[in-house]
Amino acid sequence: MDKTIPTLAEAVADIHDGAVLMVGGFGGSGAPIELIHALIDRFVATGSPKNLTVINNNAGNGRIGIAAMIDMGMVKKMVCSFPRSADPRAFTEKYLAGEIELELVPQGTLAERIRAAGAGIPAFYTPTSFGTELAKGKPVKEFDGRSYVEERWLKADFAIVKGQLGDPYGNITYRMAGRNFNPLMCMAAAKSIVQVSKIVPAGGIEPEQVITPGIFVDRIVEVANPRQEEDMNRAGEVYA
Amino acid sequence: MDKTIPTLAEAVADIHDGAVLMVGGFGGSGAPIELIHALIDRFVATGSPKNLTVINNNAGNGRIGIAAMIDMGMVKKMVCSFPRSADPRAFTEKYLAGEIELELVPQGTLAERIRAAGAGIPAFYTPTSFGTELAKGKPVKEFDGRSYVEERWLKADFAIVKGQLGDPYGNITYRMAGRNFNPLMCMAAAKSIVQVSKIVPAGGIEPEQVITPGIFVDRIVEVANPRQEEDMNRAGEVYA
Amino acid sequence: MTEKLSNAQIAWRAAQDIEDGAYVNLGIGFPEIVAKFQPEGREAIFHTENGVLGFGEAPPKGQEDWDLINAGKKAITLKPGAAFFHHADSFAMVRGGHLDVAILGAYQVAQNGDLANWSVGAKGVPAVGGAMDLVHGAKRVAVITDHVTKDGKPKLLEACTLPLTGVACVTRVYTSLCVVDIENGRFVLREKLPSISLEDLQAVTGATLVIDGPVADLIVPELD
Amino acid sequence: MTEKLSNAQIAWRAAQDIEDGAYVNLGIGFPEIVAKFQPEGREAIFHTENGVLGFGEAPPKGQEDWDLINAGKKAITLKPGAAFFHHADSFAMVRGGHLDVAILGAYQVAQNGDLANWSVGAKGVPAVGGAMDLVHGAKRVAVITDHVTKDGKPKLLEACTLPLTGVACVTRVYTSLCVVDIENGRFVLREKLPSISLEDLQAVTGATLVIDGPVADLIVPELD
Repeated sequence: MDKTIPTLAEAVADIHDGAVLMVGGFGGSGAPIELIHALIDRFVATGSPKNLTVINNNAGNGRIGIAAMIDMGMVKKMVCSFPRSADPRAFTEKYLAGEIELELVPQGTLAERIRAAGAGIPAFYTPTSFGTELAKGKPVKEFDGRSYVEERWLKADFAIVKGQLGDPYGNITYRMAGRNFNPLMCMAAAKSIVQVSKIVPAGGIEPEQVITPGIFVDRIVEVANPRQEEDMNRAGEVYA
Repeated sequence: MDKTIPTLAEAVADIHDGAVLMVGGFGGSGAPIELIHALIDRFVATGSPKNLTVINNNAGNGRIGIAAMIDMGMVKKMVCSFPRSADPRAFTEKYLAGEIELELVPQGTLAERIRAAGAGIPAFYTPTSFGTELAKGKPVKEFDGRSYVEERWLKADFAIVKGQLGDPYGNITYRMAGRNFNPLMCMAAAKSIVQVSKIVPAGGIEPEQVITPGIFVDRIVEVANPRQEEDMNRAGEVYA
Repeated sequence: MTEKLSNAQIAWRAAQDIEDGAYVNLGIGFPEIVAKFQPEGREAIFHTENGVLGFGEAPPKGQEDWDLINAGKKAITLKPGAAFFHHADSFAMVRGGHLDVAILGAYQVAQNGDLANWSVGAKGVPAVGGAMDLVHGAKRVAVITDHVTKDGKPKLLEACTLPLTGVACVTRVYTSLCVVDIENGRFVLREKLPSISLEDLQAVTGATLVIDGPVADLIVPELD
Repeated sequence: MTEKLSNAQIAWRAAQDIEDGAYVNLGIGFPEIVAKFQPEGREAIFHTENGVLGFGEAPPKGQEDWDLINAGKKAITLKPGAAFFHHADSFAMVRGGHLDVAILGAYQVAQNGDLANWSVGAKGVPAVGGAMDLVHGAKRVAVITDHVTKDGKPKLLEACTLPLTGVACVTRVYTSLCVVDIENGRFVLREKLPSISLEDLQAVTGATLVIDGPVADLIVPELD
C-alpha cells in the first residue's frame, strides 16, 4: 500500500466545484498552507474549484491561506466558530457585502459534529448553545432534568490537513498544538489529504504513537519545510 | 501536583458498597489485575465493597480478576458486551441462578456510551442494534432516511485501569492493544485509578505521546511487574 | 447430502473478492481464517475491534504477548505500518464507513439482508460483542456460512426466525454450495457448485434464488 | 466615578480563589491575565481549547513557535507534565465536567446566572469561538468584568438584553467594585470595596444585591 502522492497539485487535483472542504488548523497552527495554495494555483489556472463550502475554526487571516481563497472568490460558504482574526479583511468585506454565507458553530460543537461524522453518529445532544440564538430551530431534549440541543454530524467531501510524520499506509503524527481539528477532519471527510513534513517508511512511526491511523487517510504528500501562516502574515505576504 | 499513591490498598480504599465501577481491559490485555485483587483483599478483610455494578467488555475468565470478584459475591450487576470467555464459570453460574444481573450492550455502543459520559454528551444516535431486541424500549429516530437508536451516556463512580507509563500529573500511556477501553473509562468515571508499570517524573512522557491527559486521572499507583491475566489463567491460578 | 465446500474453501472463495488495499474486519471464529487465503499480490489491512489496524498472523507458540491480541482474544503479530487506538476510535472506523469489507458468520440470513448471528434464543448467557456494530458501516458486509444448519435446515430464509443482529445489512453470502448477492430484497444467485442442480440448491434454500444474469461455476481449489 | 479596581486587580482577586491543583480555562483576552496572579505555593494547570494542558507563560519575543499557541492564538510555552490532544478530546474536558474553574469575560450577567459575552447584536461579523462550550461543564464558571459598561450602564442585571452565551451558568462574578455569588437566582454580595457604600454599589447594579451572610472588604494590592 502506498498512499504517497508526488506533488501538491496532484494531491488536490480532484477537489471539485461545489465541494465541501474541511481545512485543518487553528490559526496558523496545523494549517496546511501549501495544500491551500496548491488549490489556489489550480483555481488561477483553471477557474476551479469554486463555490466551495469551507469548514475551519476561523475564516482566514491576512491575504494568504483561506483568506486568499476567499479573496479569490473560491468560497461560497464558511462553517466556523470564530470568523475573526488579526486581519479578517477578506471574510469581513465579503460577508458584509452579502457575498459569502456563514454558518456559525460553537467551537466544541464544531469539533464534536466533525468527530460524529467520522464515527457514524448522525446526531448527539450537547448542553452547548441551549437557550441561545445559535440553537434556534434545533430540536431540544431533556435528560435527567437538564435541557440539551440536538446537533447533526458534519461531513465533507475532502479534508486537507497538515501533519508532521506520515508513512505510506497513511499513519500520521502532528506537531504540538498543530493537532487540533486535523485528526477529526481526517475521520469525517470522504477523501483526506495530508501534507507532512516527512514521509517515513512503513514502521517508521511507532504503532503506539500514531495519532491518525491510516484508515482515515487517503493521500499524503511531503512538504519538507512547510511555511508557518503566522510568520507569513507577520511578513505581510500576499498569495494571489 | 502529585497524583501518585504509594500502595494498591490505598488506591482503592474509598470504592464503596453499591458503587458503579468501570474495569479496563479487553480479555487480559490492559486488565488491572493487581487493582482488582487489591479490591478483593479489602472485601475479604472488611466485607466491602459489595453490590458493585461492574462495567467491562467481558464478565471475567477463570478464577481471577473480575471472575474472582463475581465468585466472592461482590458484584450485583455486569454491564458488558460479551459475558463469555475460555472459562466463564463464575458469571455463568450466578447468572443462570438469577444471582447476578446483566445489561448486555453491543461493544461499539458500550465504548461510545462511555466516551459520551466523559465528553458531556448525554445521548447520541447509532445505527447499531436498530431493529434488534437490544434496542427494545429505546427511542428511535430517523436521519436522512435511515433509522437510528438513541443511546445514553454511561457514567461510573470509579474506574480502575492499567497503563504503561504514568507521571505525577496523571498523564498515561498504554502498552499495545492494552489501550482498548482504558482511556475512555478514565474520562467517564468520577474517580479514575490507574496502575502503571512505571511512574516517571513530570516531563518523562513526551506531551505528544500522552494518550490519557492527566485531567482524566485522579490516582496512579506503580505496579512494576504486573501479571498478565492470560498467563495466570493458563497456569490455573485462583484468587480467593 | 451432496458434495459441499469445506469451511476453508468457503473462506478461500470469500478471500478472492477482497480488493488490494482493502480495510477488512473478520468476525471472530470461522471468518478469521479468511486471512490465510489472501490472493498473491494483493494486500489487505486487517482491523480488529479491540484497537489494532495492520496485524498479521499468530506468533509461534510460546512467543505470544497477551497485550497484543485480536477481538477473539487470540495472540497476533504486527505488520509494518500498524497502529493502536482506543475502543471508541476503533468503532468509529466500524460505524463511520471506513472499513471496505466485514466478513461475518451467520445462523440465518434473510433475502432482505437481515442477519442473525448472535443469539440462538432465550436460554443460556447472551453475548453480542461487536457483531451488531460490524454489520453497520462497512462498505460490504459479507457472510460466510454452511448452506444449511447441522440438522439440514436452510440458513438462507425469507425472514430470520432467530434474534436479529442487524436489519438489511448483508450484501453477499458465500455458502458451502453457492455465492448469492442480496439485491432489492432478493437472493440473486451468482455462482454455484457445478455438481449441484439449481433444483437441488433451491430445495435446501429457504427463499427463492433469483436468476438475474449469468450463474458461474463455483470453483475452489482443494485445501487441506 | 468612585474608586475602582483595575483589570489586573480584578484578575488578582479571581486568582486567589483558584485552589491548588485546579484545572483552569481562562477565556481569551482579559481573563488570560489571571494566570499571572497565581498565589505562591499553589499550582493551577491551564487548559486551552486548541488542545494543550499544562502550558506556561509566553516565550520571549522572537522565540515563539507558532505551532504552540493558546486559544487566543498567542504563543505559549509548556510546563513539565503538559499534554497535547485533539479538539474533540479538548472539548470533552470542557463539557464533561473535568475543569474545576472557567474564568470568562462578560458583557452582561443576569441574577439567574445567564451570561452574555459573545455578541453585541446584529451588526458586523458574529463570532462565538469556545465561549458557549466553556460555560458548561466547569465546576465553577466565574466572570471577571468591570462593574459597569464604558458608558456607565450596569452589567449585572435582572435579565440580559444581549444575545446569551449560556443559561444559568455563572456562579461567581468578580467586578471592579465587588464580588458576588449567584445563588438561587439572586446576586449575593460577598465582598465590596471599603470605599463604596452599599447604596452607591446598588445604584450602579441592575438587579438587587442580596445580603445573605457577612460582606467582607474587597482588599486588593496595588498592581502596576
